[in-house]
Amino acid sequence: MDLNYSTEELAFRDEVRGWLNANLPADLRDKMSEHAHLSKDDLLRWHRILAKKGWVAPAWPEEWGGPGWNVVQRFLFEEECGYAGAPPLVPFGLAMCAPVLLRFGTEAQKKKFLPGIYHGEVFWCQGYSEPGSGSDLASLKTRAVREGDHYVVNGQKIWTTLAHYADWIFCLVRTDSTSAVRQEGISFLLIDMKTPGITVRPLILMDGSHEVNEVFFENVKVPAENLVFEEGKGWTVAKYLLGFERLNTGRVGVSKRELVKLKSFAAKQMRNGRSLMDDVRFRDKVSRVEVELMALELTNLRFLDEMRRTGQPPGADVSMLKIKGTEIQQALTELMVQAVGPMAQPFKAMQGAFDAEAAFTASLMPRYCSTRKTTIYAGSNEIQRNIISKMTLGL
Amino acid sequence: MDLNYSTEELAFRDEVRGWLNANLPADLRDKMSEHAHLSKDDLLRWHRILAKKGWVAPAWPEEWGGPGWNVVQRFLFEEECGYAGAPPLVPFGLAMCAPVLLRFGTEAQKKKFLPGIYHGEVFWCQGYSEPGSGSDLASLKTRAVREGDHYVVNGQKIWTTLAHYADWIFCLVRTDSTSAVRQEGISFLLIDMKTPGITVRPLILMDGSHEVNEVFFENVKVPAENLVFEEGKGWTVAKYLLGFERLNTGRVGVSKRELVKLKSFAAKQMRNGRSLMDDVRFRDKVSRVEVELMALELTNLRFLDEMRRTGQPPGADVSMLKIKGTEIQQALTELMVQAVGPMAQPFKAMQGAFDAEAAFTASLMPRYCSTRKTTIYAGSNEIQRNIISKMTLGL
Amino acid sequence: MDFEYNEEQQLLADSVKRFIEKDYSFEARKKIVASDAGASEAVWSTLAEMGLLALPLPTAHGGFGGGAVDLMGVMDALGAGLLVEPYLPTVMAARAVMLAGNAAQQAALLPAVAEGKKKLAFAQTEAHARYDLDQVQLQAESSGAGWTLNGEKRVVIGAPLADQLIVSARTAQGISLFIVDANAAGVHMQTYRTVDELRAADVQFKGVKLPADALLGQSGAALPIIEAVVDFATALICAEAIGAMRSANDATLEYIKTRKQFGQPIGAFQALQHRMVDMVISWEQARSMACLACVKVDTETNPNERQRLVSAAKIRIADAARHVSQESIQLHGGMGMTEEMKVSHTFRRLSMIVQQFGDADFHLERFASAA
Amino acid sequence: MDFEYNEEQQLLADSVKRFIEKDYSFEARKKIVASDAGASEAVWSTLAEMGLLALPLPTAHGGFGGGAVDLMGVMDALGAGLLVEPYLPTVMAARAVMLAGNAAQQAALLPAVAEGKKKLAFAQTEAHARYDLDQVQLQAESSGAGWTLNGEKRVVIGAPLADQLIVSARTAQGISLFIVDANAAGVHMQTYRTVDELRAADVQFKGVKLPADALLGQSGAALPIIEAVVDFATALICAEAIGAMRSANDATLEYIKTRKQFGQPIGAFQALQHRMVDMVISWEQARSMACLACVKVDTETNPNERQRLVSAAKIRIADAARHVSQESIQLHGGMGMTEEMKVSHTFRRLSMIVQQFGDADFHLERFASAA
Repeated sequence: MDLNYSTEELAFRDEVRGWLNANLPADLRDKMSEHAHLSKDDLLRWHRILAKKGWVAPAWPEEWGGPGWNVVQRFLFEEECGYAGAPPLVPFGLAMCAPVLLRFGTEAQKKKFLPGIYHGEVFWCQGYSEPGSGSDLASLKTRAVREGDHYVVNGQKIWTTLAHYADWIFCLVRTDSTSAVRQEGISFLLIDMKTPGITVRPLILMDGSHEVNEVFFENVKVPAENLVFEEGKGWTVAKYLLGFERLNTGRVGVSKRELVKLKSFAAKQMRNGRSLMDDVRFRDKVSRVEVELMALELTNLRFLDEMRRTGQPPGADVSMLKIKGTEIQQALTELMVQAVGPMAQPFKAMQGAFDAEAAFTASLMPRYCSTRKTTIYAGSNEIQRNIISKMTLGL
Repeated sequence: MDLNYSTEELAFRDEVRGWLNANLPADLRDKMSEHAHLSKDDLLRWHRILAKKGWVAPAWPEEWGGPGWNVVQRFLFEEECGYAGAPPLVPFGLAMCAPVLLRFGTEAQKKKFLPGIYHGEVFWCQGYSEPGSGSDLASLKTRAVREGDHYVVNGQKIWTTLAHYADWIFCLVRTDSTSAVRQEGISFLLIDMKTPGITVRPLILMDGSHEVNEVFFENVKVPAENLVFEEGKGWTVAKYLLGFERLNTGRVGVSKRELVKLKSFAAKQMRNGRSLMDDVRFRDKVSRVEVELMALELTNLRFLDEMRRTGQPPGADVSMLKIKGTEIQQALTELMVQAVGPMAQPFKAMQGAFDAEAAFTASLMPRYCSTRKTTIYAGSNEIQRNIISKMTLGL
Repeated sequence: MDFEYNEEQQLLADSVKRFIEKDYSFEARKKIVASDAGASEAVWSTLAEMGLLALPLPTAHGGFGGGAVDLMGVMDALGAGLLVEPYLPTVMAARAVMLAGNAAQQAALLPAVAEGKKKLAFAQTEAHARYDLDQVQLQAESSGAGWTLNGEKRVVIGAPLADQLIVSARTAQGISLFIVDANAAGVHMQTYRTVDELRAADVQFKGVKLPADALLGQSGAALPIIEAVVDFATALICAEAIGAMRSANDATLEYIKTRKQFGQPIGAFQALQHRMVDMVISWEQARSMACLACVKVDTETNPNERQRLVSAAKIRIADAARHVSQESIQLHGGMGMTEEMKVSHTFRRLSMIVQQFGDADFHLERFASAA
Repeated sequence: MDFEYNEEQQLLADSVKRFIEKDYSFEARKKIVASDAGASEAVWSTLAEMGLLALPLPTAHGGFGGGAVDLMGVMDALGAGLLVEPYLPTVMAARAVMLAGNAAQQAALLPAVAEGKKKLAFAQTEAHARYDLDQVQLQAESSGAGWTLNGEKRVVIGAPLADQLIVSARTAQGISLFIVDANAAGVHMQTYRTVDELRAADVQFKGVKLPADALLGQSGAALPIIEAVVDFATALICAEAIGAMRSANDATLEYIKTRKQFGQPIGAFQALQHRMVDMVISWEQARSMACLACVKVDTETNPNERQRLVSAAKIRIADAARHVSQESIQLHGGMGMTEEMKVSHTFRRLSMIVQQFGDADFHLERFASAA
């Protein structure tokens, strides 16, 4: 038993860490640190820096630009990016559309779409959820009817993250509504967001952010060549993606960074000349989260070790990492709000702007609000428990 | 709004308190305080003292010996008994069989059984649960077949509290197994425990106590006159009892007493010259239980006030009191174990006896174990949540 | 023993509830929040007409002499409606005037408050004081017959809307309270919207000159007054939380009954049922403690015991508000996250109530110390 | 990075697991517990034959030089089997001899332990010390060439079965360790069964005369040794807890799959499913921390950092053991409460592990102080 990375792995980590230190633009790091809004340009700028370095698509095969890393290296890279406070890489193209195309796409589709994804030239979003479908994905209603050499799409998607930035959307649509099994008759379509008939409507979340959208399709004509895999086999595609190797579901690197911030912020909060970190009540809460995070990191590495050993994808274990990881993320934002105390209430300056400190403290409560979504999205934690219950426990 | 008892109610409480002070035998109070085993004689002694005073059956009509108290007085009496550390009044005769007879029994049955219950001459137990039935009472399988002027009973009951002390048992039995609705075809029978064919087998619980039993019936002949209400209508009887006015489901008085004991015990546990009650971590846990108990007392009084106002039985509200009350009881025993720390481990002296202090500390962990049952018995807390979900929330 | 409102309390609670349902719908509130002032003068007039502003004031100055119990049903209804007008700040400041002010000061302010002609704010919190009421750094220097104020108050709810501020400051004698015109020379506000849609400000006092009669009560004698005002307000937000939590619970119950997934309402899933039950139990327990807090700030004459019981209530309300608010969002799924659903606003108000006037940790300390 | 046991560790873990399944069934254990000694000599011999007693001892004295990681799979299997023989006390005491004893002392004790011919116990806890290792009141006075012991130790697990006790005592120089024959004159034991079916004793030392070579290491220098021994043992009970929790989880899962209510297995109810999932997650997280603790007591050379990480592990194991033990009883319903179900015994052992060598509060303090 050896909980440490090998010498080679440590060298790799140091290389990544050193490179991130030198190449992560300070303004982007600061924005991340202040929980500021990231513009499309911010996201793409970081994407392109990584693309230039050849590190933007760690899971891709080398022929399409992947760096040829093993699972541990990929995990390390993702954790280091999280810990460094690098902007997230928007996953819809790199980690969702691309793997689907690599597995199910035609050569023509690969050639057409993969380079644009790799170089950050084409921004993708994901059209899965629909009003009323929630975690019950197979209940989707958006229809695509084949008419000659194209499909005509009608329906609505919801919770479409960054659709307002997107050039393209990949969608699950119903091409056969006669099938008795709901999972059948679903197809996987690639749709250009500039096609007439598409309307994007913002959904403002309670932290005031515009991140998700509703997307409406009204007689949208999609060339038949944009069908991925066979008509009616979209569920197979979607399932492949859901089971796709996810390595850092626990987001340990990000939480480690937030824990460091929490401790240093709380240490500066004084009461009667005593730091909040010397308050047993507060400190114990921080300690329990820290211990939980230590455990999660090891659990994540254990699963990774098993994955490397067996060559099998992690399966329902990922659900566990998602549950614990999101609980930790939420606990950290909540403790930050508790740390700032009565100063947590201000939100938006009515004239002029907050100074830097006030802007930071004003970002804590919205962040707490925003982080509530982590236990809801990407398969709510209730769904994750259902998965473990069924897959791991056989209940 | 007035959270205080009226002058009359306070006078009543003082009367009860004074009387308990003067009449609760010191040896019984000490046994309760040390969580010692209560013998059948202990239980009956206290029963008879109350019977002599005329306070043993607060809910009975005056013609059968009830004191004519209203719901608040009855609540106060139960709470004061709990707070004083009086032995429990075994409910099977007084609070279960008797109300059933008063509502459904014939005059002959009332005359035959009620005086024996009142004076503590006949010890009753309850034959409801069966192996495999648990909280699903209606699944019971014990059969009673009518043959001439008697029933022949075959089957098994489980979790039969104090059956080894009992002279009589009241049972739910199946008299008609052809009915499609499981609740139909059940009858309510009174059975003399001395009848041939009855075997009582102890179930030892993990605290080492013998409190519950299995009771086996093999061709047990029961005179037909011992049927209560109509044949096949036993479920109506059982339901009446389940909905019967229960006032102190939260057992606030008992928990208040245990809280006082916890605080005084913890105050004497020293570490580096500092009392455990000055340890923020421990004290906060005690405070949270104390606050929860304050809230529960008020919630209980609110429901009582509403009951008095509307004349309606409390319904699903009782489930809430049961859930919170048992959670508090468990938390208190757990904190007591935490308070005694490394000394919690000893259980049973192998030769000689523990001294008084060691005997007390050795009783804490068994009590913690034993108290786990409170969230399981009398309708597990899961069943209570189902009841609230269905009855109060309409889910 | 009587846990019901009396007839007058019930009538008032019902009328406020009707007002919220009829005139202060979530849509109406949205417009108010989006307005420049962030609060509605029309609503304020209605509050005055309904007698809500007069209610807690002394009868000698146009009030009805009501206490926290009289306000309980009102706060409950306002909590459910998420009222953004500065009712609580005005009540707090008026209570300070009532407890510490002389007849002239009371006559100058309270009748105008009762009639809805004046709004007030209570300026107490400072940068590094957290929830401690005795941490006052703002300086009031005696200058000639009057006083000069220098320093800063933070997160003064309602300050941008107030005519007068009641300000705690440190004199040579100790902690004191002053009446300050909101537009007095030297008063500077950085105004903002709070997360729960209230208007508030950080207020700087730079050489603010005050007349002698700006001092409320004795110089240096204000701490017990401030403690009484904040305990009173804490009891009121406990009642407000009960209304807000009921609103969140009702919305969640309604949602899980109607929202379908996998072919049935999600409320048919036992895991959600049990969690919904726990939310309701949290609420019932909190409600009991809100009653206790309101009764005790009205009747308990020993400040130490009053503080102990108010802290007990706030511990339970903080825990319940946290539990109910988080679960209501989780059970709503994505919809609960959106600005357009009322429950996301109830979540924010409840999240702030968790901390307002002291979080559970603060009150655990006070509860244990007062025992 | 490698979370698997090596081949030898795996083989040993498997053989212990087989031994438990075959020869240490719940029924077999019941008989042992009911016996006069409360422990089986035959089992002890088997442990010796399997090499478990030699495993943690130095190769120079008949041992295999194993560390906590080598013992991890063993403790896991013993935890699942709820072994009542005094394995851990013997390992702890032997470790003290190994860390502090001179060659003669080691030669006198350790080979006999390795061969299963001697059992030891570690007598450390005193009446008012709670979990503090530096609270030692038992007096060791230098008398002539030797020492005289006066005082009392509490809850010495395995003492009634031990040949020798390793006893912490205070000399003029400070905390020290002594080897004491269990049957030496002046040693008096009040023996008892613990809640988790172990044999233990409160041990009085009344003028117990010891020779000079009873002192382990330097007089006054034992605290770091005791800390190392207890950290080592804490890591081992973390591993033991993993086995016990797995056993409780397996039993519970099996129970809810087979137990029917309302016409279906209770495991079909979603509320129970989600709770079962949370028990499994608790176990996985605890398992990670048990690995950490075992690795660190073997490899971490900075005592401060070792203590910090062992405390981190114990916090998580205490929380998990509490959670899993309580839920396993609740999900078993009444059956779990009975003496005849193994899970009620696992519950008791886990409940004691929650507190053994320090409860979560104790380790939260140590974790934060060591940071």
